[in-house]
Amino acid sequence: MYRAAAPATLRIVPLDDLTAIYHRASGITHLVASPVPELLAALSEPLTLVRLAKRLGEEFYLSDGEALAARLDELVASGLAEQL
Amino acid sequence: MSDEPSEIPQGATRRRALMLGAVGASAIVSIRPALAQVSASISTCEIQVPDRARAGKYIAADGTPVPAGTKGAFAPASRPFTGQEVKQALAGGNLPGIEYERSQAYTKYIRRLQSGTSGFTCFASLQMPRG
Amino acid sequence: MRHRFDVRIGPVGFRIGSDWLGPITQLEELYRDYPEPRDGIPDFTVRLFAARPWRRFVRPAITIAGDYTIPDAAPLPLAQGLLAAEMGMNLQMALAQRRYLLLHASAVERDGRALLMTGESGSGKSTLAALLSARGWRLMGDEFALVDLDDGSVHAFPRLLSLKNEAISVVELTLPAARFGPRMEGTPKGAIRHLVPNAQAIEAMELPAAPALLLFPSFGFVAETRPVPPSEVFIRLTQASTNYVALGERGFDALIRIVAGVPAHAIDYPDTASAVTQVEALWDAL
Amino acid sequence: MGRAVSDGWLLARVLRDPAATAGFNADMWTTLIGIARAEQMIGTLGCRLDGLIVPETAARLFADARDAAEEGRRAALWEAEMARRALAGLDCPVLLLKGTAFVAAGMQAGVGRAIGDLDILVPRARIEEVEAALFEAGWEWVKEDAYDDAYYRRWMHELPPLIHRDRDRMIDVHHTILPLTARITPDAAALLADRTPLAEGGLHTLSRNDILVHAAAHLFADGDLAGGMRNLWDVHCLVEEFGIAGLAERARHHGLSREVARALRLAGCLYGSVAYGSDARHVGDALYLRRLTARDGWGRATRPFTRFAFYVRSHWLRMPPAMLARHLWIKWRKG
Repeated sequence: MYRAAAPATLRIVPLDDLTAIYHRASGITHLVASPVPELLAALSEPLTLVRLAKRLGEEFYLSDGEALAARLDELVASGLAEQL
Repeated sequence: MSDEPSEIPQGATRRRALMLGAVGASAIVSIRPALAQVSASISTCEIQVPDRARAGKYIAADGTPVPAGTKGAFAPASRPFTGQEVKQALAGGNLPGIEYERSQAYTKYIRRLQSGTSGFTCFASLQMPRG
Repeated sequence: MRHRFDVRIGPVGFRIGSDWLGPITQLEELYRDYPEPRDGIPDFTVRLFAARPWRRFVRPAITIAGDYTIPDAAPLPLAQGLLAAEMGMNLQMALAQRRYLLLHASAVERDGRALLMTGESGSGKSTLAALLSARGWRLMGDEFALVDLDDGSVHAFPRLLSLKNEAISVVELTLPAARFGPRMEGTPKGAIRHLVPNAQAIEAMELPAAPALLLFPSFGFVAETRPVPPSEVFIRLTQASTNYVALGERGFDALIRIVAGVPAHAIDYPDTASAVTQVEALWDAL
Repeated sequence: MGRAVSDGWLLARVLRDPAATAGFNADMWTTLIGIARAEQMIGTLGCRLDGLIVPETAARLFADARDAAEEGRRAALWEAEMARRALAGLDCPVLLLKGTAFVAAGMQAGVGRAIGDLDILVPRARIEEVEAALFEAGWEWVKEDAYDDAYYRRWMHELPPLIHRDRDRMIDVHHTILPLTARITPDAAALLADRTPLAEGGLHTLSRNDILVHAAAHLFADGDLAGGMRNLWDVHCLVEEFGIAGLAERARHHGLSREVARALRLAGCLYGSVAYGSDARHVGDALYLRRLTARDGWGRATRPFTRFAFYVRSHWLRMPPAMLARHLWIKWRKG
């Protein structure tokens, strides 16, 4: 299961292709590209990898499901999401 | 996804493709502190000798960058030094894999780094008091 | 300590202590028109001292320290005492200033609006600031621009401008009447000579200005200007700021305000004359 | 204030009684701020003086110091949280130590405190697993040289320090609170067994009394008293907040009665902790106080001979004589 940091702890400011995110819990600023903002939105409630893919599929075409796990690992490493 | 349109319920807006990127790629850059960070990394920050602005210059025995090929001066370092290596050199040790005189010259150069040059942030971060 | 000099530069008060009289005398002369720290309480302390007692007299070498210190910083010869003091003040700002977002940039003002120029040393931001001040711009500072965390305005920090190598003669020719410090040869950055900001800069140093244009100059290329996209401005400014991370969310707000509100251009220039032309052209186009 | 002092005592008296700043002139404020910064207690001072009438310039500096402490607190708690996430799978007790524990538990001692590395305590038997899990989560060695590394592993009470490759923050993983070489051997099992759970997240702190024992051990049986004013302020706050019921027995159990008693006396002398024998000064206390308060109004370290004496003493306490000789010899050869 994966869960994103609570929305209240995130300041999300789209700049151009990139989005600036200030994470209140860590005090760390992240500059992120798609799909990170979309993943954070989808993970506002805890989801398994499979359910997350399904959830995203309702809204987007997933170009490459293979990379989804890699993006999640990045999110977890950055602290923007937690693996439960 | 040739059958894509049929997947869209009547009246639904066209779905945007979500680019997940390559497995090896990175979608997050976390901002690292510049000079002010007190406990900046001493294992990950690096110092080039000389720095990019003076790339190719040789380093004289007193640490000043001089034109390439200057007699008695040392060629640029083959790789950047990590903060930890520099810290040990500053503490009187030797930069790794380098003979004494060359290490001394490089160390003098690093000591001369001033604010504004890339290496200075690293150099300075080595010296901050740790609470 | 034996000798002491207190001064306020913009909103920031300093106390400088020295084992030697020389640097203090120079500071008193060059900063003679500057005020004292507010309430007589300096924000920061700088110490210039001899690492070993005999080093006060034998090949005197100045060690730089203060409230916030780089212990192993290379000592400077006594002849470069003024430089040591300036470095000490910059160091306190870089390490510990947190009332403002600190941008490593030069700043000039016209009509209450500020032009910021940021880049690594050697990018010519000091020289450009000096030349623009000769053309009626108010000099706000050549080292740090202080961005107010509450309203985003830029506060002046008009310390002595430090001119290096070729820039020295360029500015000496442009500002023959200006006051200069001693020319110091063989410093860590080559020849350095300090320029005293003009009366206008000192008198108005209390006045903040709204940032209106942000430039990233780089020297030694064909004249060219290009707009810089917001995300690149954001990254560049986090790296040009010595205290962005330390400020937390307030720093984020201040930075976003600049990125969203201030047009940004990179300018390459072959010589300072064309640089001034490029800068003022961009300014007039605002 | 009595006579005008311009060493650590000035800071101590103001922390003890903030009202003592009434009538301070500019130079006294400047001296106080210089000393507090040098002792890394400016945040603590800023919080102590919060709400008092002070000159506007000083008030701004103290507000800045409180901000800095708040950001430091945020960063320290985040490091603890990331360590918790990294070790969650191990089902192994993880205790926060020192400053991070104070702020995580919301203790008085943590208010405004400067916090450096993250210090955690884990069972010695689990330390390899912990090390592996931390590597997995992005921590890596701060490259020490071979001698230092061997020295740590053989003799110290902690792993060589690790640093996180992205966040640039260090973590010290301890399995007890004193070097294995020290003449005193605290009961590490008891430290772990009597841990206190933190509200959320599965992290713990030492028991209240063990926190005091640790502070005393760190100060007198290990360190050279660098940062002593801050550590004794910790002791003072802990005593004021939690009292000392059962402390003497606990100290005796760990073999640290002398150190704990001295910590209480000196905290009493400096900060006026409700006097636990602080009025009955012992031989040597005066020398400790002389070392602890060795600062001048420019923030400079003073009394070099006293400082050096305590430096040598700290090594003497950490190592058997023969090993100390070898240690100093190798360090000397390495320059």
